[in-house]
Parts: sequence; C-alpha cells; structure tokens
Amino acid sequence: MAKIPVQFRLNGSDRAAFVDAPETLLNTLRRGLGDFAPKYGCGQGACGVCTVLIDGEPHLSCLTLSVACEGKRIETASGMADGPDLHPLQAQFMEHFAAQCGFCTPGMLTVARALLDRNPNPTRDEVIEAISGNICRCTGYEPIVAAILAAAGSPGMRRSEGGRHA
Amino acid sequence: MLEMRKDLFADERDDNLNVIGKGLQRQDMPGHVTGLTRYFDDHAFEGLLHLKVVRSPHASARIRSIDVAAAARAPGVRRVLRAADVPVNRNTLLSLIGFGKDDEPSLAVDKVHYKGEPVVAIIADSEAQALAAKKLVRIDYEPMPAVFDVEEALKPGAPVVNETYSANYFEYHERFDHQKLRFGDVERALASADMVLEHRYQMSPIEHAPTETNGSIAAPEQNGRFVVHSCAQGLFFALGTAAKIVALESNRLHFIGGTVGGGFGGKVDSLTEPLAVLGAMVTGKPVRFVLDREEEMLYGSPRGAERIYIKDGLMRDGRLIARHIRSYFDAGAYTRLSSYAAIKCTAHLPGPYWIPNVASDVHVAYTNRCPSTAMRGFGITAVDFALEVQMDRLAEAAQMDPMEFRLLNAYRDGDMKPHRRKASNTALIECVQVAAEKANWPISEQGKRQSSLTGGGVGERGQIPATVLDARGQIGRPETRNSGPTQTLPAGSSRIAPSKQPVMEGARDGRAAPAQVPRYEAARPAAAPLSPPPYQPAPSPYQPVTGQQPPPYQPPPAPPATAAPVQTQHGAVRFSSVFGRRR
Amino acid sequence: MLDVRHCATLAEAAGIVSGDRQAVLLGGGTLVMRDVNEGRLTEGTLLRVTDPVFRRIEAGGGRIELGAGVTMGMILANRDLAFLHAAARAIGGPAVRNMASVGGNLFAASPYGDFTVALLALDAQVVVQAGFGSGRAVPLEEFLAARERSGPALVTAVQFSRPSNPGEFHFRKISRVRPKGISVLSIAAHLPQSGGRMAQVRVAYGAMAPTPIRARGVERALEGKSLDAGAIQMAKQAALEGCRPATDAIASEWYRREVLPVHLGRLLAGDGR
Amino acid sequence: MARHEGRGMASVNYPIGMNLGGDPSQALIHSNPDGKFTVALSAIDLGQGMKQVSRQIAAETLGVPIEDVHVDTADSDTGPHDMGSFASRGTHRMGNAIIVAAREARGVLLEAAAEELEVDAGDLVTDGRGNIHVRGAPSRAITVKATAQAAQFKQGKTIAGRGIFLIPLSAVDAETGEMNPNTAFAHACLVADVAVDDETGEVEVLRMTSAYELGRVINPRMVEQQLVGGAWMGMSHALYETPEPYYPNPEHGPRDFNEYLMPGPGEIAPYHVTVLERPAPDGPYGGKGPGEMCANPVLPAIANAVYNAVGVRVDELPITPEKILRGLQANGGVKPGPRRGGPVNWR
Repeated sequence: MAKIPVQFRLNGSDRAAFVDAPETLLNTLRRGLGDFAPKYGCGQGACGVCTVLIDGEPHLSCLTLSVACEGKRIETASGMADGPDLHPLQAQFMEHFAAQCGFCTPGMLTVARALLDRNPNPTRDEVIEAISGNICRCTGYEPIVAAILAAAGSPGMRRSEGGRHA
Repeated sequence: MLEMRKDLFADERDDNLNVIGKGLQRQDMPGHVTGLTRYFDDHAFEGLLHLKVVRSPHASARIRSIDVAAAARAPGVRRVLRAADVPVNRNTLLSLIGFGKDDEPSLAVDKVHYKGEPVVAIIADSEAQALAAKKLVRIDYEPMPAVFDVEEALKPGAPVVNETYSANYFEYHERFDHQKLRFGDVERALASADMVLEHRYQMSPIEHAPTETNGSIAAPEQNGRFVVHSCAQGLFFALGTAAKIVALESNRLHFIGGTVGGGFGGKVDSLTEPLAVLGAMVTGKPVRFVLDREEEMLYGSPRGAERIYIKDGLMRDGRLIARHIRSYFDAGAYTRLSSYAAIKCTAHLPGPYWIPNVASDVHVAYTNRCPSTAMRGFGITAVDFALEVQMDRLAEAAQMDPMEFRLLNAYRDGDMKPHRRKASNTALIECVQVAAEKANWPISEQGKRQSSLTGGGVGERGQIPATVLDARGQIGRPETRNSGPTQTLPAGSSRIAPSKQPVMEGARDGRAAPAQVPRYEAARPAAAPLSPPPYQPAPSPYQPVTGQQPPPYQPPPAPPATAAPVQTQHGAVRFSSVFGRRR
Repeated sequence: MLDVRHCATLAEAAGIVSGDRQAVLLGGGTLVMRDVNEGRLTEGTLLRVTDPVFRRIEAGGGRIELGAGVTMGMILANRDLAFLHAAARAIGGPAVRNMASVGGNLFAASPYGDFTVALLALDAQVVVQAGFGSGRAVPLEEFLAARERSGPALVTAVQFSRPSNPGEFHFRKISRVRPKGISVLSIAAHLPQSGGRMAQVRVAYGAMAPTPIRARGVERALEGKSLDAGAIQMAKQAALEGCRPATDAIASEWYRREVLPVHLGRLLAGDGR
Repeated sequence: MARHEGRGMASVNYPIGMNLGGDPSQALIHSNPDGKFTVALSAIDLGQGMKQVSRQIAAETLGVPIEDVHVDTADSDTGPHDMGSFASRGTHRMGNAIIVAAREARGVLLEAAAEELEVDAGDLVTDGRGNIHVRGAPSRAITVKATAQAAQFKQGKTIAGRGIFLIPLSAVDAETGEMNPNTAFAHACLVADVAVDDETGEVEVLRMTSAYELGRVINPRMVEQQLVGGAWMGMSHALYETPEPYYPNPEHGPRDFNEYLMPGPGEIAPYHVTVLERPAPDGPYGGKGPGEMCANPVLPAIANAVYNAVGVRVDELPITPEKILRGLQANGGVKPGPRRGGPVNWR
C-alpha cells in the first residue's frame, strides 16, 4: 500500500515522514523518526507511557493516527531539555529520585509539563489528577507527585511550544 | 519518609566510608529524565521484521491439524514457524543449572496445555501484516478435560496436565511428590499443646505488570553471529536458553540488555528471545518479538498462586511449640521456576521464629493455566502472608498483644532453624521494637529490653532435636499419602555437609590471588553472648490476664522408633478452618 | 489491509457508512485504535471526520447540542457545561479525555460508557445520520437498546435540555482505583425540585446492565416526593429494578447488586463519600 | 453506615540471593590511561539501581571518586557471566564480585603509584578524591590520573581486576529438608492503619509505619525508592491485584491496566520507614538486599488491620470489598478489635 507523506513540527523542528494509512503516531515517532522517548506500553490507552503533547495537550500516541497529525505541533520528552539545561520538571524528577526503571518517566514528564503549562501552581490533587492516566509500577507515585509539586512555580519554567500557543 | 537509626548495631559497623552509605544520584537518572535511556526496543534496524504468535484458545486440547497455507501467502508474510521448525523444542529453564526435566515446548507439538500457549509464529514486514495473517491460520483442536485447582490436580484420575510429570506434581529427589521439612516431633507436640489452630490461606496469582512488556529484537551480525537486544533479567540465562533452543554455540549470540523497563521476576523466562533468534536465523533479517499488553497480562507468566495450610500448637503463655505447613504452588502447565520456589519456601519456614517442632510438605502442582514464574519475594511472599495472619490469630488465642507475641517467639542469634543451621545476624526483635515505637504502639518495658543478640541458642534453642521421619508421598505410590512415621533420627543428626565458604577470587598474571573473603568485620568484637532468663511477657495493660496458669511446656522426650498414636490432650482447644465453610 | 478516509463533511461520512459494511467511524480512537493495535480490526476503512460541525458545542441556551466528535476535554474546558464536568472527568486520564468523544462513549461496552449514563439522566436524544434511526433524533434509551443489533451507525450529535438548576444534577462513579479507574458502577440523577417536591426525576446507571439503563423503580419512588430520608429509603429499595449487572474483572454481579443501593442512597443524601 | 479504623502488624525476614547458592556473579574492572574506571558486567538494572550500587561499591573499594567510575552493563561480549537480577541477589552477589575485582585493580594502582613515589605499596592509601599518598604523609602524593598514565605508558601495567563470587550449591535432604541456605537475612516489621467502610467493604490504607533491617545501606535514597515502591506494591497485592479474580476459576482475567487493578496516585498511603543496619558478615560492606522483601509485610499487616477494624478475616487474597462484605454478613455485622496505641510518632 502506498505510503502517505505527513509533515509536522516535532520538538520545534519541521519533520516529515512517509507513513502507512493506519500507522500510529507512536510508530512514526519511534520507527520513522527515531524519537524513542515515547514508549510502547499497551496500545490500549491505559498506561500513558506513549503520551506526547499535540498542540500543547497530552495525547496517547499509540491511539493517534499519524495522518491526523498533519501540521500539528508535537512534543515529546526528548525536547524538554534546552541543550544541557534541564527543564525544572526534569531537574526535580532527579532531585526526588522519581524514576526507578525509567520507562514511565517520559510520559510522566509530558503530562506534568502539560499541567504546569496550564496551571503553574497546581494543588496536590490537581497533580494526582494530571498523572492519573499514567502507570508507574516502581515508585508508588509519591516521589513523582513530590517532584511535580516542587517544579511548580520554579524559575526558569519553559512552556511547551504547543502550550505557548494554547 | 526514611529515617536511619545509626545507633542500633553501631558496634558492628565501621561507618567511616567514602561513598558507601551516601545518597548519591543514580548513574542512570539523567538518561531517564531526558528520554535518552535505551531499552531493548529503542534500537533502529533497517528491514526490521515483526513476529507474532498464534495462541491456543483452549486450556487443554489435542491439535488435530494446523493449516498455515493461507497465512504464509498473506501480504508481507516472510515466514511461518511451527513446532518442527524449532531445533530443540523442549526445555525447562533450570536445565541450565541441572534442575528438573525438559517439559516445555517453544511451540506446541500435538497438544496444548493452557489457554494462550504458542502454537504458530508468523514473521511479517509489519506488525499489522503479522496480525492480519494470524487470522488466516487454521488450527483444528479437540478440547480435552482441564483441571484448574491444585488439590484437584493431585487427585488420582485428574486430567494429565504435563506429560513429563504425568501425576501433575514436580518430583523431588526422584522419590517424593513434594519437598519435606522435618524437625522434632510435630504430632507429639501438637498433642501436648494447650491449643491447636489450623487455617487455610490462599494467595492470589499476581501479574508482574512492568510498564515495558516482554520482548526482544534479534538481528544477524557478521560472521554468523546474532545480536539480541533483550529485556531479560538474567542476560546469560536468556542467552543460554536461546542457544539451547535454537542449537547455536553460545558465542554466536551477542546479548545486549541490562536496561529494563521493570521486571519484578516477569522477565526471567526468556519468553521471546528463542523465537526472535530463530526468526533472524531463518529470514536473515532483524526480527522483533514483543508481547502486546493483553498477551503480557494473560500469557506473560504470573506469580503463581499458593494454597497454604498452617497447623500450630500453642501454649497458653504464648509460646509456639509446633508448626506444620502443607502448601501447594500452582505452577500452571509447565515447571519454569516453581520447583525452586518450593525449596526456598522450605528453607524459610517456619518464618522468623524459633519453634522447637516444625514440619512442612511443600507441593508443586501442575494445572491447565499459564505457567507461573518467579516474582518479587518468590517463594516467600505468600507464605509470609499466611504465617503473619496466623500469628495474629495465635496472639489473639493466647490473649496477647501481637507485638508482644512476636517478641516472645522471635528467633535470635544462635537459634537452630528447622533446616538444621543456626541463625546469625538476626534483627527481628529490633525491627518490632522500632516499628512499635514509631507507630506509637505500646509494648511492655520487658519487651523493649529484648535483644536479638542475647538469649538465642540456649538449651534446646540451639539443638537439633530427635526427629520423626516418614515416607509419605512416595512417587507412584498414592497409598503412602497418609502413611505414618517410619523412623526417628537421633537428636543432633545432620546428613548434609555444612556449606563451603563462599568462593571469591580474583587473579592476575595467571596466579591465583589469596583466596581472601573480604568479610565485613565488626569494628569491635561482639560481647560474649549472655544467657538472660528466658523472656516472659509482662502482663499487658490492654489484655486481660489469662486465668489459670498452665503447666510449663516440656519438650517431648525422644519418641520411640514407631510413634505411638497421638492423643489429644484433655481440654485442648481446637480451631480449624481447613474443613470449614468455603469463603 | 486497513485504509483511512478523511471526510470533510458528515454527509460524506454518512454515505460511506451506508454503503460500506467495513467502514468504521474513528472518533477519538480510544476504542477503534485499540482494536487495530491488537489485531481485531485488520480490514476495512477507518473514517476520519474533519467537518467542524462534528466537534461543535452549542451550549449557550437552554437546548444543548454536542457534536459526536466533541471530546471530554472540550466539555471540561466549557464553563456552560459545568454540570457535566464530573461525568466528563470520570472518563480516563487527561490524555484519554483529550481524545475520547461523546459519540464514541455511546458505543463503549460495559463497564465503560459512564458519560452516556449522564446523558441518559438528561433525557438526551441521539442524532443519527446513517444506520439505525437515520435522519432523526432518537431517544438515547432507544438507541442504546438497539445498539448491539443495529449494526454500523453514524452518530453526529447528542441533544438535551440544560437542567434549570445545575445543582439538581448529580453524577457519581464508583471505581476501585482513584482517581482513574473503570466502573464498579456509575449513577447519574437529575432531581428537579418544584415546591419542595421532585418532578420529572431521571436516574440512570452504568455497569448495572449490558448498556447504561434508566432506574425506573427509583424514578417512580422519588417522583412527587420531597428528598427526605423516607424517600431515599424507598429509592434504595427500588434501586435494583431492571438491573442485570455482569461479573467481570472489576466486581461480581453479587457485589454490584449489593452496593448499588448503598451508593444510590449516599448520592441522594448528598453524602460526600 | 460507618467507617471503622483498625491497626495491624506483621514481622518478617527475607533470604538474600538464590537460596541454595550455586549462583555466581563475575565482574571486570579496567582503567582508562587517565585513571577513569569502567566496570563491565552482565548484570541487569530493571530499575532497582544495579548500576549505581555497583558504581558505589567499585568506587569505595578502588578508593576513587564516584565520578571516576562508570558501570557498563549488560553486554555478553564484554561483561562476564552473571546469574541475573532476581532473588535479591544483585547487591549481595555482584557487590562481592565487584569488591574482588576492584581490590585487584586497586592493588595494581598502588603498585604503580609505589613505583612512581619510590615507596612500598603497602604504605600507600587513597583519599577518595583522586589522590594516592603515603600513609601519614599527605604531601608524598601522586594523583590517580598520573599513576594510571605512568602504569599505562611507562611501566606497562594493566590497572584492571576480575572477580567472581559464588556460594557453592547446597544439597537438600529429601526426608528432613536439611540444607545450607542463605546466611544473610534482612528483617522488617510493619504497622498498617486502615479504615473499612462497613456498607461497601472498601478499605482505605491510612498510613504505614515500618522498621527494616537491611544490613549496610549502600545508598539510602535508593533504599527509600525500593521500600516506598515496594510498600505500594504490597498494598496493591493485598487489596487489588490478581490476574484471576475468581481463582481457581480462570474466567474474567484482566486484559489491560484498567481491568488489572492497582492503586492509583489518589490512593497513596503516607509511609514512614526506619532503617536499621546490622551488616551481613558475607555482604559487600555488610550489604543485604531490600529489593524483594519490601512488599511482603504489607499483605498480612493490612489483613490483620482489617480484622482489627471490623472483625473479618480474609484469608484469600486479594482482600476485595466483596470478601469483606461477605465476611461482615457472615459475622452479623462489625466486630471491632482492641484499639492499639495512639497517633503515630511521625508526620
């Protein structure tokens, strides 16, 4: 079957890919464009490890058609750091030892980033709500919640590209 | 929140260390937070093929025929693998350490023994094409009876689950249908106990549920080698298993892994590596075999369920004098690692307590469900649940506070354990004391003064008692299931040579370095063990004092070679949920 | 193999659905794409509707219309729909809510479909452009009753009246896992009061039958009563009328029956738990 | 309706490593020409922190700064054999192998430094900051970097080491179960406070308080990771998880993370853990292994707390609301146990 061209912005750069019609954004990002930060965890929309921002809002890339992303702004955990400078969320995840196996971390960072873009000073309950679609099997969630709360309101918080436009 | 109690056992430590004990940042953390950490699936290959397996929809069935012709012709399909394509299609994981018989095929041969058992593998250009081709495989099954309950499976006439172990149990020492533990005379002690409590416990199966599912990518390297990106929890375990199944020398496999998205025991079984390597061998292309989440949930091998019966003899003053445990590991259809868990469980019994008479019978039973495997706390988690709920019941029966009850029965340095080795380096008492203090759970002053360092190994606590043996559960002789004692092993008997020192060796220039074991050494020599009076729990302020003082417990004398029928002591209280109502 | 077609208008999509039995409308993707990923859906055409009407919210007045492609996230961002926020927030986590649509929720199998429970208690009508009831607005209850046997349908919108007092609309989802878990059961209740008495009571359940259902017995028990302990007691006694809950991985039929009256009573009493 | 609070406890121990032994681990360590060390292993880091634990043990033994050690694992072409990351064996078994390898490498390092300083290697010590000096005379010093360069380019020495650790396999007696299992045991006691809803059977874990004895703590932050995450998993096992909800009936198995129940971030129970360190005689710097045991005491502690709260014993896991409700009905209502102590001594 003929491949279909798709163009979108990925972490601030214009990217293009040829995709199969029913191909998921997750597969295009990983196998097509080599961005391995979004992970495959279930393909069912129930674990959150594939979460990316589309126009600033968290979406599950395993359930999103790549052909539906034409012209969108897509951001993954790969694009959070500014060169060697970590995003405050990344710094606080380190500070709070909020990762063990690290597999859920890109997705957690992504939903946390969307939360702080919209709500720079969330309550604990709002943080919990924001990560509720993301499974972590290692940490018991507490270090992740603590890290996000610590990052909230940090100086140097950089908004996602989509978040700036939202 | 974590708090260190450096004051406890301080004289056994030298805290003057450079980096040990420091909360330094993890080496892998920067990679985790930037999304740069590479797991097995985060590697790009040109021409990557995808492998999916067709699984049995039946728990037990004979395979009448398999027709893969339509699937083989489907768009994008490169190869369809069947049982005959697997070079060594029978394996057991622990064959690498010489434990157990090969009992499990990579692809089912003429029967399936659990729902989800792989039967056919399809290798295609894309996952979607492999999934579409799966639907075209025609397998004609003849369903057969299945058994799902461990105790039903062990009854004569139960459906045969695993032809290699046709009576549905793992064979221990080529003699018994279970692993035994015998220490003292449990039956006699139970008969002299003030109370006997017997209860049944059931641990559920558990799915490991790592966020990364099982998977691997195998690709041809140069010189006839294959590189394998693997999620394995034991890299050489997976390498050895794959090498055996695909019949390759181990040095033709180059396994890369070590960075795994959670395991918890669920990535020990080499679920994908052998077929991925075989796929790369037959196609000459990189082949990726990743379980989807539904496969991981249903067929990714869980922690096996365990059924545990505990029967305890308790004195009114709270001392435990006998414990018998009968348990059943649910291995599912094949052995995997369950055989080992039973041994580990046996060594763990009776829990962290000193009890003068202990026996256990740990069974591994096969049922028509997905084979179970190791999981965090393997062999221990379930029995700890059972033991500690039982301890709660015993404390209540003895009208004691649960903390005081633990302190009374806790094992201490020097106590003889039922597997006939002395306990050392114990600290249960201190954990109970500290947890009680932090939780503001009052314990007696005398309880607070107890120590793991003292009082253990005194008198019978440090001895191997005369032990009653039996021949129950001999392989092939169902009539022995309920047979009686056969002989009594004299006190002090030991038949297994004490363990050798750990081997710890580095060498250079071809010369062996001094075989020094860098044992941790106490900063100050430990004080000579004291022999304080045996612990007597103080009357608890929140427990009614029991009425009549019972006669002190006397350890039973060495019984005659053939034990007399045991008599239930007059007035003994018996509780039982074993034959009680089903919850 | 699967193909994807982009439909600029709903009419175009309706035409394809009417003529192609293998055409499947893609809403947010939370149901259909899972079937694709797991190999249940390997042939046919996925229809992607780009018509802005499909994602339009009309909520300014007394009559509300939600395009079938409206997501839970869009509802949560709309202040005019505040009375529906609890129901919208009951669907998945934030990412799912940015994808899951009103129309898709109508087709979610039990124990999913909690937003539909809220719509049922609002006496919503379903606008169908192809398939069962094509060309008219179908009462939601009728639509759900026919869902399993009626084959492909193209739902374009749902319509319902705004509750005159948003405080009289209640929604509660009982799940084992918080804050995101699928339903043990869910309850929506619209309890309009007039002169201290309830009139036009609507109560609906999720996960108590193969599709969301109306709690007719409860509605009768409450109709014309004031919301006091006696009425609540009668409602609890009538709570199980018409229920056919399933046993599934979340809960058994027995448990669902056992606790439905408890949770209904708590909802009616305004008990926070 | 009512909500009933209850409190339960459990105490446990746990064997470290494959029970019968026979599970070797090997390590290789070598230095770059500038004194930066690589530890090559085939050990697995599945989140438990194998890489960092190995790194700290290697740096301590070598006597060099942590930044100068990198752990490379796992590659079967470069890392020697290791049994694997399971059975809480990583820290204990691999840690010991690394100590052996690092001691050998350190021996060469000190010999090379001795040659440069023209002293006896036995008189040399490391300061852990990248310097080697004569014991008691810090000014007679050479950097690790200069030593490594000299060793490599002048003396022709390989600053490298190899190590293995093996507890020989034990036999097991068929009739008595006599064996030589592990000698290293970790210990724990945990108190759980719960609240039970007597109309729905729902359990809320209010808080947990524990004490763990883990031998030498190699890295307290990582121990905290294990114990906090493990307590969450214990709570999950106790109250939620099962792939067969109606076991042994195999029907209704969950297929996804919606149907497979685990507590969410809205159910985090405040948790305080106190760590005791009684070093294991055969552990690396006395270390044991907290990886597996940290879920174990939670299961019975919660079961016992539920009993204390409402008088229902649930002996079949998980302790679902349904089982509690059925127990309450069988008992004819709530039968609370004695209150145990007051508010916890931590916040």
